[in-house]
Formats: sequence, structure tokens, C-alpha cells
Amino acid sequence: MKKTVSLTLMLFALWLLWSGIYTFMITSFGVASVILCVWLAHRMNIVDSEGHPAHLALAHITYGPWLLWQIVLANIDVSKRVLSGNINPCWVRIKAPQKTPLGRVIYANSITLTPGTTTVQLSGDELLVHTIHREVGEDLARGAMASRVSKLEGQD
Amino acid sequence: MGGVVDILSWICIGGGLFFSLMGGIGLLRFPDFYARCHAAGITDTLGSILILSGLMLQTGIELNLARLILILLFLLFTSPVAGHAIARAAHQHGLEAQVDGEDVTDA
Amino acid sequence: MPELINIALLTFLVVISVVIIRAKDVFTAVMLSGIFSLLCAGLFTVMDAVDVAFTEAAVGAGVSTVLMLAALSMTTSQEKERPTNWGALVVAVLTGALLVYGTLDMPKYGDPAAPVHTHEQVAKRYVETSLVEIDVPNMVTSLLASYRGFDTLGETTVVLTACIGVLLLLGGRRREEDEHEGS
Amino acid sequence: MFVVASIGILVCMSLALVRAAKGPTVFDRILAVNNMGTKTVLLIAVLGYLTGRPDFLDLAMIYVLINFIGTFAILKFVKYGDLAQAAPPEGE
Repeated sequence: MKKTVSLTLMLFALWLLWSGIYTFMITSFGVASVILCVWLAHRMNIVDSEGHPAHLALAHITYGPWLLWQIVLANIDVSKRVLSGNINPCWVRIKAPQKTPLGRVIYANSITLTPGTTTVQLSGDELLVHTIHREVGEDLARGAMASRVSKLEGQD
Repeated sequence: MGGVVDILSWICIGGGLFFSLMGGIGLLRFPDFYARCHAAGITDTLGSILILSGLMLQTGIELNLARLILILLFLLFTSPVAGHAIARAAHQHGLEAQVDGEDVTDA
Repeated sequence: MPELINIALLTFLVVISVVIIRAKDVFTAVMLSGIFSLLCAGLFTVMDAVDVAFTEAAVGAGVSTVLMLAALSMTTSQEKERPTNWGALVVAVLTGALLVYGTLDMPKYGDPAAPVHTHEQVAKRYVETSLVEIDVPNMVTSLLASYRGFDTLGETTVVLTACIGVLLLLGGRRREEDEHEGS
Repeated sequence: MFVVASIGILVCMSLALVRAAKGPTVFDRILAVNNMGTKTVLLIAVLGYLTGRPDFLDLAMIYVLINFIGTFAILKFVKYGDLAQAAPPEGE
């Protein structure tokens, strides 16, 4: 029930942001469409902790900026490699230490979001990652990002 | 519009263009598909982040700012999923990567 | 300066068309036509026709790519080698020339003296009263959904019928296959 | 200045277009198409500011989502040869 309420509020906030016009008639359309969406989501059984991970929203406040900084660093690194042509691609096989599937997905997506590393396969808790250079791969295998995501997962 | 904000926004947009260009060049220059994925990642991440932030600085506080933030969020949520899906499809299709040396493991 | 962007986008469109024609792999052609629609929509945006751009993006780049892929899954994706059909080329060039000839009579893009803008009652009435009468800020939307509501309803019905038809065709094929596998 | 930005994005798009035309594998093309979609989103956002009508941002938003869905439709086709089929039950 808590999830349904927060989903409704979120959708309505989104609607208000997109609309920009707040006459009675148009706002009532917005309310109607939000209710329709929530009802459909309910029928589809997708209002659960995976489809709507509201409990992780707070944790992302610390994780987001850190990830952003990693992305900036990785971008500069890959751009240098584009210019110099200094690449040495290799595969990396690592274990995702997160407990929940959601945590592993966040980890895998964070890896992909950082240029220079792309998660190619996620089966069970094993990740197959393609990296642009051996150094990048070894850096990833040291697991700084993995422990960050584990911490994020534990904060809920 | 303050002069400082204006300059900052142009620095952002210029940087975004630079990184997008790097991504485009990498897309052409890198030797195999998996390496090109990384190049495409540059455009998807820092390129879009910087260009959209530049536009945000031009906007000021209004509804459009929220729209830009949402576009950025959508991009950041969807691009890794799409990138992973493409790479996984290629891998399952048996597309070989040009790698030398052994796999790196954490063990 | 928007002219420059228009020209660049149109150049892209021409390049993509040439690549599509030369592509032997139909799958490539389908994907390139997706980009084609996307760029078309960009062009419409530059020309201020945001509504058309919306439709082009949703239908052209989204739905029709998916439909073409669905069609492709029933055939092979390699084009058969065929001798060049000069007759078809002549017909295509002639049709294109006729269409271009037809546009010569049209008023220039954004011309304030165009008949649409100078009609005494229609345009003026819509511009002045649609906001008051309908209370929808976007004039094109308010025209389509209210004054021309029945027209739009008819169009939507046609599209819905077409969609259901396609889905039935695709679904029917799959069920047959399943039964085949099951027996 | 927005003109410079949009021209820059157009240049990047042309680079991706070359990759889409050259291939050589299907996946290179999908990657290029997806990348071009992202750039179209950026282009439309910048164009909105260039023409002084930031309302175009709604359009850019739609594009992000359509691009995402389109990429998945293409991938599903590549993987299963059929759009309507679900993934095999054994998963990965």
C-alpha cells in the first residue's frame, strides 16, 4: 500500500512538471490519467520493491555524485585512448558481492555507465565485463565500486 | 542572465561537444565492436551530461529545468541498459572480441 | 542560421536514402529507415511543426520499425540478386518530378500571404476564440481534438483497426507454430 | 552560439552515420543507430533553445523513450527472430 501511494504521488508530481498548465479541467485529466496508470500497474503486479525501489532513493544521494565523478574520470581516460589509440582490450570475470538481485543490477549498470567498461553478461553473481585496457580491468577487479554499491544496498 | 553563468554554460556545452566528438571518432577508429561500445558510452554519458547541463544553466529556475533534468535522468537510466543489451546480444551471438592475454579475475 | 541545419539534415537524409538503396541486407535497410524517420522528425522540429514531429517520431521511428522487423522475421533478411530495373527507375524519377512540380504552386514556407492565413473567417476565428472556447493552450491540439473531433476519431479508429489486424495476423501465425511444435 | 552547438552535434551524427553505413556486423549498426538516437535527442534540445522555443524539450523526452524501446525491439528481433516471443524460461 505504501508503494502504491508513493507511486501515485510520484506520477502526479511528474504530470505537474510536464503539464505547466493548471486549470481545473486539465488538472482533472491529469488526476484521471494518474489513477488509470496506477490501476494498470497494480493489475500488472509491478508495484513491488524492484519495480519501484523507493527505499534506495535516499542512498543515491551519496552514491550519485561519486558515480558521476567516476564517470568524468573514465570519460577523460577513454577520450585519451581514442586520441592515442592506446587500447588493450581484455575480459574481466568478477563476482558481484551484493546480496540482492537489485543490488547486482545497480552494480552492473554502474559498470556499464562508466565508459571503458561494459558488462556483457550477468549470470547469478558472476559478471563478465569487457574493458578497454588491462589497467582499467585490474582497477575494476580491486572492487572499489563493488563495495560502494554494497554499502548503498545495506542502507535501506 | 549573469555573465558568469553564461560563460559556465558555454564551457559545459563546448566540453560536451568535445566529448561527443571523441565518442564519434572512437566509434570510427576502434578496431572491434566491443571497443566501439566504450566509445559510444562517452557520448551517452559525459557528452549528454555536459550539453544538457549547459542548457540547464541557460534556462534558470523554471519548468524547463525540470524537463531537462528528467531527460538527463532518462538518458542515464536507459543508456547503460541499452548498451548492456547490445553487448550481451553480440556476445551470445558468438561475436569474438579482439583481446590479447588472459582474462583478469578478482580471485 | 536554421537554414544551415535544414540543409545538413536534408543532406543526411539523402545520404541515408542512398545507403538504404545500396544495402543488400534488408535488416540494415530497416534500421537505417528508423534513423531516417528520426531525422525527418528533427527536420519537422526545425520547421516548427512540433505535432507532426511527435507523430513521425512515434509512428515512423517507433511503430513502423517494429512492424517492419516483425515482417522481416517471417522472411529472409538477404535481398535476392536482381538485374537493375530501369523501368522502375524511370517511373520513380517521373513521380518524384511530378511531386516537386506540384510543390511549385504552393505558397512559400511561412509566407504570411498564403491563402490559409488570409482567409476571412476560418483562421481568424480559430486563432481568436479557440483558447476561450476549448481551453486548450496548443491551438493545433485544440483544433484536432475538438473542432475536428469526429475526423480525428475516425482516423484513430482506422489506426486501431489496422493495429488489431496486424496483431491478429502475427498472433495467428505463432499459434499455428506452437501447435505444430506441440504435436 | 547555439548554432555552433547544433553544428557540432550534426558533425557527431555524421560520424555515427558512417559507422552505421559501414557495419561490418549487425551489432555495430545497432550501436550506431542507438548512438544517433541519443544525439538526435541532444540536437532537438539544443534546437529548441536555438529557435527560442524550449517547449521542444517534451519532444526530446519522447525521443529518449522511443529510442530505448526501438533498440530493444531490434535486439529482440536479432536474438529470437520474433518480436512477440518471450525469453526462453531458463533465462541467461
